[in-house]
Amino acid sequence: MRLQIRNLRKHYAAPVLRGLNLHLDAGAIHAIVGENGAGKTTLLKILSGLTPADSGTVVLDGAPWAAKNPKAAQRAGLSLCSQELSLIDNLSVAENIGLRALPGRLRLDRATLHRRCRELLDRFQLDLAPDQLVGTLNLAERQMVELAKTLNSEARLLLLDEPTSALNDQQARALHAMLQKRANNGVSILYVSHRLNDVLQLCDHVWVLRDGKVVHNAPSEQLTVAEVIRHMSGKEKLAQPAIAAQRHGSVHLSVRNLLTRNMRQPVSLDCHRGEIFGLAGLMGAGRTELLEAIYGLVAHTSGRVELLHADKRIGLTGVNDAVKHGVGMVPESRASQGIFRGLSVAFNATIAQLGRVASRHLLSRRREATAVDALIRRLNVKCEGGDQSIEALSGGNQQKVILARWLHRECSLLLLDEPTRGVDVGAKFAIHDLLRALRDQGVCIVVASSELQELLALCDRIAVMSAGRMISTFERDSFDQEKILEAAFSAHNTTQMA
Amino acid sequence: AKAADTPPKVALIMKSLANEFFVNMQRAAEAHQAERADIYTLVANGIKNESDLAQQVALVDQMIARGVDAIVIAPADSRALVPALVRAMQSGIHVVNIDNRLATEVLAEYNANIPYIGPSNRQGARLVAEYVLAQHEAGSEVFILEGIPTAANAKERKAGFEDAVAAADMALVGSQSGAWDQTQAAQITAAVLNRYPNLKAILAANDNMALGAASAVKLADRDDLSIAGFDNISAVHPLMREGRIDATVDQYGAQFAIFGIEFALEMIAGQTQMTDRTTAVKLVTPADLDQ
Amino acid sequence: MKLHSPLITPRRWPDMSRRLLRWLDQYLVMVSLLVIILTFTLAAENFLSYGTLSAILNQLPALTLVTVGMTFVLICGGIDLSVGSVLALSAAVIGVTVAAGFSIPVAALAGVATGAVAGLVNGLLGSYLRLPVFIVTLGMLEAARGFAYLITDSQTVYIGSAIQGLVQPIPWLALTPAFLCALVVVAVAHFVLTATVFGRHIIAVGTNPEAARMSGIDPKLTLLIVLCISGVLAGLAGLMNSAYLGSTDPNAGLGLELAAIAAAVIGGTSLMGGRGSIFSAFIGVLIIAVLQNGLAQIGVSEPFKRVVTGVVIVLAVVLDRWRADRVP
Amino acid sequence: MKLHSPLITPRRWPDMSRRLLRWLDQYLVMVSLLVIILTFTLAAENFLSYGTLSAILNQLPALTLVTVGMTFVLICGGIDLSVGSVLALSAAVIGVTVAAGFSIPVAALAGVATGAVAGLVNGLLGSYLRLPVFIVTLGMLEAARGFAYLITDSQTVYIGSAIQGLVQPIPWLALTPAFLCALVVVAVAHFVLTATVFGRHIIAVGTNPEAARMSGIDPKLTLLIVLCISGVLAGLAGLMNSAYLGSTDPNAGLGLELAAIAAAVIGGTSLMGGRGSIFSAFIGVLIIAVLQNGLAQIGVSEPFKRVVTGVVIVLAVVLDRWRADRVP
Ligand SMILES: Nc1ncnc2c1ncn2[C@@H]1O[C@H](COP(=O)(O)OP(=O)(O)OP(=O)(O)O)[C@@H](O)[C@H]1O
Ligand SMILES: Nc1ncnc2c1ncn2[C@@H]1O[C@H](COP(=O)(O)OP(=O)(O)OP(=O)(O)O)[C@@H](O)[C@H]1O
Ligand SMILES: [Mg+2]
Ligand SMILES: [Mg+2]
Repeated sequence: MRLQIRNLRKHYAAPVLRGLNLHLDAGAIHAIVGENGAGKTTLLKILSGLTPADSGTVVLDGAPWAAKNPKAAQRAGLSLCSQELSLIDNLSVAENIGLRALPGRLRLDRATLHRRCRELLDRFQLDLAPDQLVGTLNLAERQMVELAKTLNSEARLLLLDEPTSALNDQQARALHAMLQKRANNGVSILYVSHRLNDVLQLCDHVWVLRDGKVVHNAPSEQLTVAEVIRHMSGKEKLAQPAIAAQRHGSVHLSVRNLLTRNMRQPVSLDCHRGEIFGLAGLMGAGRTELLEAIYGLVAHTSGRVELLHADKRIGLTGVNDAVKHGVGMVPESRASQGIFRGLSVAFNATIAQLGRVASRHLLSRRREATAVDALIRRLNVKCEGGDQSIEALSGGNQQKVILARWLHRECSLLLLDEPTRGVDVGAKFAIHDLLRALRDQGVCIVVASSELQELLALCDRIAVMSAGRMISTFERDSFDQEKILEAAFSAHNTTQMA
Repeated sequence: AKAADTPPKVALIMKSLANEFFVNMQRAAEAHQAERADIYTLVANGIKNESDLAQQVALVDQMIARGVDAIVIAPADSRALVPALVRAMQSGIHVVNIDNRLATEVLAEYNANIPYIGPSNRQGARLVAEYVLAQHEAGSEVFILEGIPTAANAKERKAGFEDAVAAADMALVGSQSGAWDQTQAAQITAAVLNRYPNLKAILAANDNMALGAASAVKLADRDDLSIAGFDNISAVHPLMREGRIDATVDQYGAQFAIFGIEFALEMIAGQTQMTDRTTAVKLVTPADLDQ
Repeated sequence: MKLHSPLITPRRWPDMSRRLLRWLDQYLVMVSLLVIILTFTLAAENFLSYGTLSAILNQLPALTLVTVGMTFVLICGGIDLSVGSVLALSAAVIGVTVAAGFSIPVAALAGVATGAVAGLVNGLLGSYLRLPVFIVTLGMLEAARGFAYLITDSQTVYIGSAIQGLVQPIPWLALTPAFLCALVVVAVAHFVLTATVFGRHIIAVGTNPEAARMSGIDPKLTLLIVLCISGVLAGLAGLMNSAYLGSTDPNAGLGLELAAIAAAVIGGTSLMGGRGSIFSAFIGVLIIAVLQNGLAQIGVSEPFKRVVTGVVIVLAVVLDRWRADRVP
Repeated sequence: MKLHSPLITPRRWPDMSRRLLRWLDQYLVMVSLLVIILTFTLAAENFLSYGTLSAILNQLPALTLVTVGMTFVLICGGIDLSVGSVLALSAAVIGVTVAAGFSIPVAALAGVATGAVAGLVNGLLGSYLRLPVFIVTLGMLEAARGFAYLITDSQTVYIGSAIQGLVQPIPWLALTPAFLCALVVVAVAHFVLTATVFGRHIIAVGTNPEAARMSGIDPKLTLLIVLCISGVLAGLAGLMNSAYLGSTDPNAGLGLELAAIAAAVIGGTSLMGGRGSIFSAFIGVLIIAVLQNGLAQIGVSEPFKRVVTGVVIVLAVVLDRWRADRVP
């Protein structure tokens, strides 16, 4: 399908799209890249009928077209894989995948539904039962299901909004292979991602957005990652941070034989002050489970989690306890566990430590405003000010606000689950810098991430998990991508053989 | 076929057991039964609120299922209960109607004959209203607080009040439903007092509403007003002594059930003479309290 | 590294214990029902009798119909507080129509149509004007009751025995047409919810309306239809109620919305939307009916009845919670 | 085809009118109140009088207190259906305590404590057993009513005029102590919600309990406290009600929960939690009180009262919706 966009404009509280022009040929894969808040998601939302544009023209295969609602867009052959997943927890995997056009006139044709679902799952090498409820899946599994749902249509234009943000490299590669095949059959694809390496590998052409306009576009052979970053940020060069030498302090977090219902083996680990400790693994390896267990969100079946303060050992028993003793966590699922929808940036940033903007339980607006402004500047959050509603921010900027929440609290132990999910490269580097700065102040940081590159660049030590077990730990001087991957796969292979 | 040695079972079905009137009725019936435990056994039931007809019909069905020998019922509605009671009679149960008379035309349609024992609400209302209105000159403004408008006794009492108002040649300025409820009655009275500054008397269709009206009258500082109630519940006695409520009516509600039960026992014993009996109503004034 | 190594480790419960739990899950409500029946059988003579059965069957249809509608609405993420008043209004329409000399079928149709209109108004305000359904139906609760008083002049309207054919047992079946009709509605509704495309749409909208919209489902239309269904069923319940009483009472159905919600929740329907079962809600109706019937047969005092009802409602959800915690 | 043909006309509010709308937004509920007062002034003689004012002031306290509690609970993402019954129960306790010869202050304390206990039970079941609050408080609605009947023996209990000091106007102020108390509660509650740490916690829990938990707020404890507050206020409302009537009636407060929810929602409180204002809810109470009083003064029939009430409730939320849509 051929797509042309001319002078598209959209205004929320401030202009978001400011005369955007873009075109896409049949069978081509084009990338849209840009910093957080550049307007990528907004563009895809307009195309798929989720929100109307203010003005501008969209031409599909030569005919002007405006999407009135998602259904009309689907009928016209557009299919969106959204950034904030559109899955229904109370329906099964198969039903979710087929939801846009459930087979059967009146009676639901379960057999057809399951057959189609299994075909798709097989192609993703996804071992899920078609009748499993989506509510029981973890984030990565959900993203795969969302992708399967998007690809389960005769769409001639696929709109993919950060489809790999929760996937690891293997899964991303599997997806790319499938996309290539679709493109060869004449399907056009718009691909939004912050993973620039992937973008250059997969896509034919790259459109760089900045402040709601296309600032550069070129075939991907003519671009390098560095160039793309330069166009995205508008700055000459982003400082690739130097890797500082590690010199961590005493043990701060001590986990002994921790076990929960979903973990296969007890886990023990020590993290030091002034250390960034990474957790690597494939989807479902148990990193989220481990972090949540440390934080006290899931019940322990055995084992202890202790904080060492000076010479005191403090056993953590639950979330409240953990927060009280200076532990903070950035959850994997921003929408459901992170943000307070409909409330202001200031509310969201200060909620974990209101004591610092209040005296004796009474809030001080002035102190709140100063604190929030400082946070916005420190993290470079793109918003109109502390009073703006959080859901008006782009995904990446929402993530920064959640980080700000814990900066405001001044934690001694930070648990970060996919902290840069959906964050643009520039901001990602900024977050990395920030984490290093915190480490240098003596904060103990535990990071789980599906991007191995990120862990390699950031961490002082990496522990690898596989199928609910802690496999091995690597020191910075012995980091080895091959070995880490091997460890990540190890338990999966043995369970298969067993 | 019942064993001859088990005493007959009598079911008493009342309106809301959340209402003092019916609670006293039940209590009297239970005391009556306790003295005659060898003569009969008693199952007493009421409905959740006075207007839940379906629940009362269900109660009749349940008593049929329970296999009682007689049903003594204070029907929540004079028409809707007839079919269910006819069902009961068809399964050989004796039925006695108390408190609120079943509609004769409907009984006729089913060709049924159910004896009624109870007072004339209309007459009682007229009695108390006449006493209260006699204290005021002709042409004074009068207001009526009705019960739930669908209830038969509410309609009868309203009619009785209206009879008295007409007879005494008073000016009826309005009539609104306080739904038998204290708070609602107080709120309506407060509003009405404002609208009609010369109001002289309030006729309330039950004592709870009279209590509500009395509190609103007191807050508005209108001691000159007369208030009439109905039912003679104990909570109005202090106010009658203070002169804030002028009179009420005792219809000896506690006795209805006993009359009904005795009637039913007679029927079970084989007496077939089934005439209605009207019970007495008595005006209660402050003077009667100290006796 | 093997080529086809799964990217995700399978996590499945051992099949046996999962099945056992699933089974318990399905039948827990029924087990509770049996326990309640057993208790009353021991406590009241003649409880386990044909008479009790037919008394219960007679009072079921109205509550069943209303509960089915309520369950749909709850699963779709709404709530319908107006069912009791709509029942009264449609019963009132039936009564007035018969009194005006029309035949019973015409009157019945008019009553059901009244319910449909009330549901449609709820739906238009609640979904197309995007007002909170709770408030819209609260407004309808007041307004429909008012209209019921208005058209009947606050009188009970006598209909006559003709309409009671609906509640006369069919000789060779020992069931009444009203009850059969309620059963059919339960069966159809269960089928719609579990086995049709529209049923999936209801669950989707109730779970996450925004996500449903993204998938091309129209949440407004779905909610509108579901509120209409609830209105129609309340209208039908009005017909059943008039048939049961042989007359119509403008005070009918007071507080019915709470009974219906209680029945649905006892049957495991979530008030947050997205989860529920028509069949289990029907068992919830049975529990409430048996409870009322049994307590009346024992002849416990009104206060005590209230306390027991309250406690049973809470116990039912405790059970549901326990079940939800055990069976993932 | 022109290149710049806009497919959609731009719709943006110029700054001035936006400001006007913002202003209207804040005062819309008050404007509605004024409109209603004006209507009644034209329709009923003597409406705009000291007498009406004091009649309204006298009937306000109970509903105001209950509405404040309800608004807290709604903002925290719950609902409290038991307020009417708890009011009746605590009034009953007061009546029985006075009848047993205790002094009025002791009785008042006992009444408020009863409310607190009821709230605590709601809170423990609703938050620590994680049962749906709707159902728990529905159970409490039944159970508390039952207990109220039990302890008063279903009788209206006369308390005496001593307690009516609470509703006698303070001479130099023309306001009653009861009303002043309600005003103080409104002011304190408004302050708590808007300017304290605890208020923030309530909003956070109501918006997203999971995220609140991750931020170190205890959602269960917050909900528990809020339900207790609602219980205490319902108890206090029971005291006000007894003072108003000089006696207690175990049937008091029937349907009060719906009136309180209506008042809160008219004041812009969201039933989904997280959004609401105590002050606006108070205006909602005023609207309901003025409406009741005005309709009684005009002397319209019961059915018509119902219809008007229903329509006003729906209109209020239509207005709220309109406001939310216009003011971004
Ligand atoms: N519903 C809304 N109301 C107001 N402003 C909005 C809304 N949605 C998005 N915006 C604003 O539009 C801008 C663009 O957002 P968009 O989500 O399109 O960015 P993005 O390029 O997808 O960023 P990211 O990489 O972080 O996902 C942001 O500045 C955001 O604040
Ligand atoms: N809600 C849930 N219900 C049941 N099992 C779950 C649930 N969430 C996670 N699990 C299981 O717990 C284990 C650990 O999953 P977890 O989400 O911690 O993985 P992860 O390493 O964080 O992977 P991801 O890359 O998906 O974030 C897996 O076996 C997973 O299937
Ligand atoms: Mg985006
Ligand atoms: Mg994870």
